[in-house]
Amino acid sequence: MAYRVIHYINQFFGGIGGEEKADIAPEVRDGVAGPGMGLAKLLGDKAEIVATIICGDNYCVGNQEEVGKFIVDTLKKYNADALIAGPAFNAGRYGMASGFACSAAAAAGYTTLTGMYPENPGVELYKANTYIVPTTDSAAGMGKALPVMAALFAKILSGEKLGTAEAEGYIERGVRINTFYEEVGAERAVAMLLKKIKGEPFTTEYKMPVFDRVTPRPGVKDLSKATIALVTSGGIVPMGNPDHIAASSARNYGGYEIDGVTDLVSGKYQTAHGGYDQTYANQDPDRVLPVDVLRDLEKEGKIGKLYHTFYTTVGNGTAVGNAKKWGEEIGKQLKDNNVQAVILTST
Amino acid sequence: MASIVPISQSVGANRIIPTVAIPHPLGNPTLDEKGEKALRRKLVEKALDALHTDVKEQTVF
Amino acid sequence: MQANFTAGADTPKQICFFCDGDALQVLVAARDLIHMGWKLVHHPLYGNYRPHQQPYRSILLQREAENSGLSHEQNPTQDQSLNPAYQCLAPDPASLQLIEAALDVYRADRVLNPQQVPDVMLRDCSQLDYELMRLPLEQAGWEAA
Amino acid sequence: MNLELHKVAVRQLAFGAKTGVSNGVLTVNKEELKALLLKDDRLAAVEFDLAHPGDSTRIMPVKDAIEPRCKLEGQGEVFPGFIGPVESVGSGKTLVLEGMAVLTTGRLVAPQEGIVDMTGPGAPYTPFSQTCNLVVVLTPREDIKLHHAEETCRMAGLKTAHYLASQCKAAKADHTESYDFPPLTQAMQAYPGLPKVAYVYMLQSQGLLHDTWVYGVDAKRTLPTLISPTETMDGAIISGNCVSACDKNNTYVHLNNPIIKALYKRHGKEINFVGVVITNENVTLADKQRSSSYAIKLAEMLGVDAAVISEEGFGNPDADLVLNCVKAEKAGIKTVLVTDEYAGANGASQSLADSCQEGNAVVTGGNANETIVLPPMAKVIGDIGQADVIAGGFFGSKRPDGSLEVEIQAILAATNELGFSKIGAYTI
Repeated sequence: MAYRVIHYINQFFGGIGGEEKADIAPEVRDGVAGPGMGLAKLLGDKAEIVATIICGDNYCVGNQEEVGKFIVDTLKKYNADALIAGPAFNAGRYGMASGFACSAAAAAGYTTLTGMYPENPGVELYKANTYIVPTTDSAAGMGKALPVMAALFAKILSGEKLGTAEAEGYIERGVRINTFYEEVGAERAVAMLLKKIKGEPFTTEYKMPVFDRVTPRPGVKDLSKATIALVTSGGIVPMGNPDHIAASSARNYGGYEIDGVTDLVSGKYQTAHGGYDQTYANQDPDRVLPVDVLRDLEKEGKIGKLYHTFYTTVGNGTAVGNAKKWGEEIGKQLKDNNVQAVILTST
Repeated sequence: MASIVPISQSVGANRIIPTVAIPHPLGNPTLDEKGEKALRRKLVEKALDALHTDVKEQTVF
Repeated sequence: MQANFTAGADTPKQICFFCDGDALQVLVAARDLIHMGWKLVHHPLYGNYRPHQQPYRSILLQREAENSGLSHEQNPTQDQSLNPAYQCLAPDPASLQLIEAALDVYRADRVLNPQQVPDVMLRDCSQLDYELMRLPLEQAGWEAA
Repeated sequence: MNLELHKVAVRQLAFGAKTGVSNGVLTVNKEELKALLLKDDRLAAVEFDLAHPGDSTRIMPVKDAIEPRCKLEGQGEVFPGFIGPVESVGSGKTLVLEGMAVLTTGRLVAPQEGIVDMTGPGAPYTPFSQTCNLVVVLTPREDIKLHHAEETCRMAGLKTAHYLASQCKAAKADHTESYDFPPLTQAMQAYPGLPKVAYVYMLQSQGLLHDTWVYGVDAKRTLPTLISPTETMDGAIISGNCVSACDKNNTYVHLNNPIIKALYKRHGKEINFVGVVITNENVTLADKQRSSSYAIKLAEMLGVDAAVISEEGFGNPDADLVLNCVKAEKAGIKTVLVTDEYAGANGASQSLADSCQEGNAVVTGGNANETIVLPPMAKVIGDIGQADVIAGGFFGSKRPDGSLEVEIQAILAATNELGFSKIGAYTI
């Protein structure tokens, strides 16, 4: 008896349109659409794609409660057993939408799987909730992605116990699963110690989280000609926090124009950061983001220019993967606009 | 520019300027406005000096 | 936390805040104090209870007596800037790392609120919290009643 | 120092006229034992019950588990400072009733736990589903302080275990194990080519219901020190620990420390097991710095190449585990850490409340937050009302059909941090 599966794709792969259609609400069509055809063939008699949900990436990311309900209702309506989404490759919002769709279905007890490029932000956000198969960064890799997704999906559906990410070919989800080993823990510990003493390779049963190193850049030769940008994790945002950057476990960052602004004053700027007493930053946001002093230095010719945009997020329990991703994106923005140096302030 | 140097070191920052306190890294509410701006200027100038300097490894200025 | 610890002659000037709400509020108040330079006397996750098992949490902090930075009645989470005695010293890195780790644990779990707890358990939890705080209080100069 | 353990196998328990063991059956005279325990007037009442592997029986909340032992020859008596005098133990001959355990239960404090299921899905998570259990149901007097109530229950368990063993001194051992622990001068020269290994044995010491005793001394009040592994086999270390069931070391696992067993197994073949350093986990930061530095200094004085470090409990002691690890590795001592994890019900949260780069070799007893449904049992011994306020469980963990939905944190020794069981975890 083939498992009944719903396939989730975005407006582009659903043939409705590109960026301009990213705001369409979710709709469902019987049978397969887009990459679903390839998947259906590969799944063969093990599973049948009974319907396809097509939803605009912006709509999904912006209306998660509604889209989540739509997905679960569709799964119920079609009496489905599982949901497969994407693959999204390196499309950021499509990756987040696919991850979210699987997350919503998994929360309602359904088996789920999707596929995307390992650097896609959707991975960090949703890998704990669903299996994700690594794909190339562009749709050119569709031919390679679908067979891997179909094979793993069939294995999960069959209820077979999965091994580690390395063995089965999915992205490590960082989820700890209990198991009963051959030996008692004490034996495993002493055996591991012997390998460590002899310098032989061993696999720790739990990896402590650690950070990597970056090689330092050379100094800026002439500051009086340099454009300097301000970036902060202290959460300084325009009044009202327009991009709703969360007080902890932030999911986004903001970039705000400060041309003509010579001082951050209370009532115009505030802090969105939930990790410290906000009194002092709200009284004078310069205490976190020194715009006033840098404007003086700019006027006195000590620095070439204060870059017109400052970037900000809330560094409070932020997922490391997200912070890394944003750092790369902001860095690229500044480099493309020939900024020579950045002052990073944090609280 | 951060108030807890060991944390900046552990995450791999290469040029680190220790600042005043977490709730107000570049200020101090107990100073008057002029005093606080002077403090902030001193810290930012230290940051510019650090940007100007070549460093081979993580350095606290 | 029952207050039958008496302040000895050489007990440093002490300020006691009771936070209403749950244990998470206690940790947030302690964090704000640590940002101002108060140091933890003990690990904030003392006791082997999970956030959803023990409604009480007490945090003992200390700082040199003369610039406690707080007037007696003030609750740390109220607006500090009105307080002329506001003093900020560099935060102690160890205390900061421990309170942030504790906040992570409490944010990742359901936090038990005293109102949700039957009286028989409330009395025992209060007694246990008091017992576990005995050693830190003694080491900070309080004599056990 | 040499200790022989004379192990008498017990495969069945029964109540009867005379306490004694013969061909695997331990008979217990209930009245005699009750009279012994009720000498402590802080006990209002005591009852006994039996639970054998496979019975449809649940015991909860279990406070401590103790293996019956007594000295046959040699200095002192087991459980020095409580049953025996404070004389040093760990040499001579000791009788062990193997295959059984004394489990103490009864109401002491509301938030209190420790489930042992003798059958069903919960059984594989606790070693005490495989032992024949004499369950001592204790009711301390209402009008005494919590301190005294805890002590009364702890003493009752130790007295019962010692009483049972001392009634079987004449029994012939089914097998004997011999453990040598020579003076350091000899130990250091022995097996010149083999790496010297120590065991850093962290003892829970946070306060009432979180305490451990060494020769009757509260571990909170001690500096780290050396102890012979054979002393632990005579009960030099006993548990006053009721929280939390999955990763507190009850007296049984102190007596049968699996890390000591694993190190002895390789002693003289692959390693030179030169010593055990016991240290504590006090809540104050000053004590954490003092004890971790002192303990690792002792390991350095022994000149060891490597050490196994085991933690007891979670959260607060994670800090001590990291301090011990960092200081050992900085002193050139290679370490393996044995701990357990609180990675959340979905397994995606951070397992420990502290971490260090030096901790690159870790063995764990699995994720204590894994949820399990325990079906109703025909018989429950202890205080079933506990289920609702059980640590690890949550309100409403008892279902209408009588089954319990709890985290394995509530199951006795489920994620034991000495590595007593085969349980562990891996990352998907």
